[in-house]
Amino acid sequence: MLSGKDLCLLRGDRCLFQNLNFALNSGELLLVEGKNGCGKTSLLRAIAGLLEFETGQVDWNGQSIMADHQVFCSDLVWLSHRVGFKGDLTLVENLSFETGLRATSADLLEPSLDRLGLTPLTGLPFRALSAGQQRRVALARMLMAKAPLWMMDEPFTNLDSGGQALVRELIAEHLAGNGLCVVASHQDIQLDAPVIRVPL
Amino acid sequence: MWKFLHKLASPPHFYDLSAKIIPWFVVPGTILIIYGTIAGLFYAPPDYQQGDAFRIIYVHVPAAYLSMLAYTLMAVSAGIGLIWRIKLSHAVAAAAAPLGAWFTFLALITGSIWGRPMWGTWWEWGDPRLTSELIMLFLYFGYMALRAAIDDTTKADKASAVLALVGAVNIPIIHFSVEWWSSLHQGATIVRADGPAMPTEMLFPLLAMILGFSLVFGALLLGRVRSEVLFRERRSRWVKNVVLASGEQG
Amino acid sequence: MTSREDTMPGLWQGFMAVIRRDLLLAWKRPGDILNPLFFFAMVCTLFPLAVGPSSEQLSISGPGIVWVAALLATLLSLNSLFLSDFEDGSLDQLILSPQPLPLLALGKTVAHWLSAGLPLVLVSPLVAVTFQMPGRTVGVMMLTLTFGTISLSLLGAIGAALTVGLHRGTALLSLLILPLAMPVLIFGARTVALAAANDAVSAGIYFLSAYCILALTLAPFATAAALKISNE
Amino acid sequence: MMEALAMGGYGGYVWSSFGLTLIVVIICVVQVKRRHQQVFSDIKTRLRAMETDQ
Repeated sequence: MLSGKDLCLLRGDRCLFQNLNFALNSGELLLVEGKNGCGKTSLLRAIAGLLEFETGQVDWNGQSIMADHQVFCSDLVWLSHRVGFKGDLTLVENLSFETGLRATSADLLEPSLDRLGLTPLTGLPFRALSAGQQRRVALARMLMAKAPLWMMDEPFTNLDSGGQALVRELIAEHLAGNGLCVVASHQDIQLDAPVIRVPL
Repeated sequence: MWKFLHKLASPPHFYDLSAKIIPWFVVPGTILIIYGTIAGLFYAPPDYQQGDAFRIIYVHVPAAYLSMLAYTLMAVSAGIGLIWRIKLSHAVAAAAAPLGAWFTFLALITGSIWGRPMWGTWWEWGDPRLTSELIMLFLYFGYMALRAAIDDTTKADKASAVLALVGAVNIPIIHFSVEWWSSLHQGATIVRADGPAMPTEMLFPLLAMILGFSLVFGALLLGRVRSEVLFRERRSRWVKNVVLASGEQG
Repeated sequence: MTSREDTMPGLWQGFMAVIRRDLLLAWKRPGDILNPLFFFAMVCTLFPLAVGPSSEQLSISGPGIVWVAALLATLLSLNSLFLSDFEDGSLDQLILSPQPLPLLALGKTVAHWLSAGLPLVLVSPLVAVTFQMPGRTVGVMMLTLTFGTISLSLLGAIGAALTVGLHRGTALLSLLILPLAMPVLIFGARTVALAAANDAVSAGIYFLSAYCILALTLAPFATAAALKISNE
Repeated sequence: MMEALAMGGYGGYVWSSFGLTLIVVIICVVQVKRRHQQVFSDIKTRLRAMETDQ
């Protein structure tokens, strides 16, 4: 259960938002909407703990995320504009590095790659992949991570329609397995699962 | 006691309170400095070895003392700011840095002026104190350069706080290693006036100068912190009132 | 949720994962390892050209030159330590991972030392020969350089983390870290000079190892804090 | 009085040190005042700018 109480965030002089509250239960999706530059990404980064709120507090399962950030991180997997993989390493080397960082199950590697259509690309260095393929590798990381909370910043960028449909499918499955999902996007998500909207 | 500290930590109270405190620093400070200068220059007996050249001590020692005091103040307030997230203490750290740099520079110059008659050169690598003052000056420049390189004030505060703490841990090590390094350089063991116990006529002016300079430093620091606080809280209402109120008189 | 305690990687796996990845990256880009070494060798050949070929002058200033060149070469390779992670977003992943950030920062620093500091120590005897250093001094030099480069990597990691997001961070990094590295330089160069004059060298080596342990225990926490701040 | 000023031949050094100290303190005072004025005027322009676009 993820909840935020009277959150406020500043960017330089501008106050992005004030006394913002939300509560997200398992099986639900939190959609942060707004035009570019309105602070969607900053809000997501602050909820994850990369940024500090000016005031207010975010709780995960009743405990503040800042109290013991590592416990919160073990239940979280993060996807942002920059996918966070090394260009020189191959697909498999990048993903196997993840096994050292968080609880992932190795047996999920093959099926995730097949599902995302990445199996033929395993030999290539990561920078040789197209932007869409790179985002699919990030999705593979989320599938392997088995973390209850997914946080995705603009999940649909660089993806073709097939890719976007795949993302919706993965999110729906994740929510069905009573996971939680926080998404920042300037376009609607058209998902039948319960959606809580946070307009910025 | 805590209530007072808590009240002091809130910017508007601090802003008004500091305005009242500054005169209490400036007036006694100047009196002490005037007494120290006159007594030190004219009434203290000349040093048996260096003659009147030792009188530079009445300026060099307070400056060197302040350069250390400023860095310690910077590191402590940076630590408080980082741990308890008090904005005011970041403002104090930001304000203390340039003052500390100025007094370190002063200590360096007066030290080398003092060295000229005794060692015959403007710069004597053998003297460990001069070398560690020089390294201290580089630390200050590093701190101010890092703070200038980051635009967002809160990010600059936190990053420079980490640097101030890392620097504070290293200062005793720097002093120790420079002492060890200069002791290898057997030749130049320098006998200073404060080697043997100083007679009271010499000592009192020195203590007066150190206290006087510290008070003046405190006043300058408070003055700088006031503008730092004003700058950091420029969006808040109390700043608008303060500025508008002063607008009418000005 | 599925039982995940068994698959949660331990501290050692996280530490080794970071080191393995960074060494793999360094292996795939040999330029990053060799450039500081060429720089080190070149700086060491600059001085004899500038000072003149007289051997006794060189053997006096030899240790100092080798140490200054090692310090500058380490600084040169430091600023790119976190830069690539910052730019491709893997710094977010490191911060948001269950593994403690100081541990990962230490992993990166050790990987940097293995790819930059250690080669420096191994190459230094070749350069020492050009300064006509006696055998015993070369041994002492390598020992002090080992401790010195470890401390420099740890200190430099703090500076690299502080300046990672800033444009033109290289000059700033040296300005921040050089004053802090002076004790290491002082003890390192003087100890080798003492060895050249076959004096007792244990004092310097004890100090360098003590400083190295101090840096080993404190620097990763400062680096982690600096990374969180720069990555905001 | 004159020989008191000569400081036993070291007058040049002693007085230059004291003079330099005075200059540094004055520079610090001027800097503090100028910084304060500058912050004040920045805030004033900001307030005026905010009033106009309301």
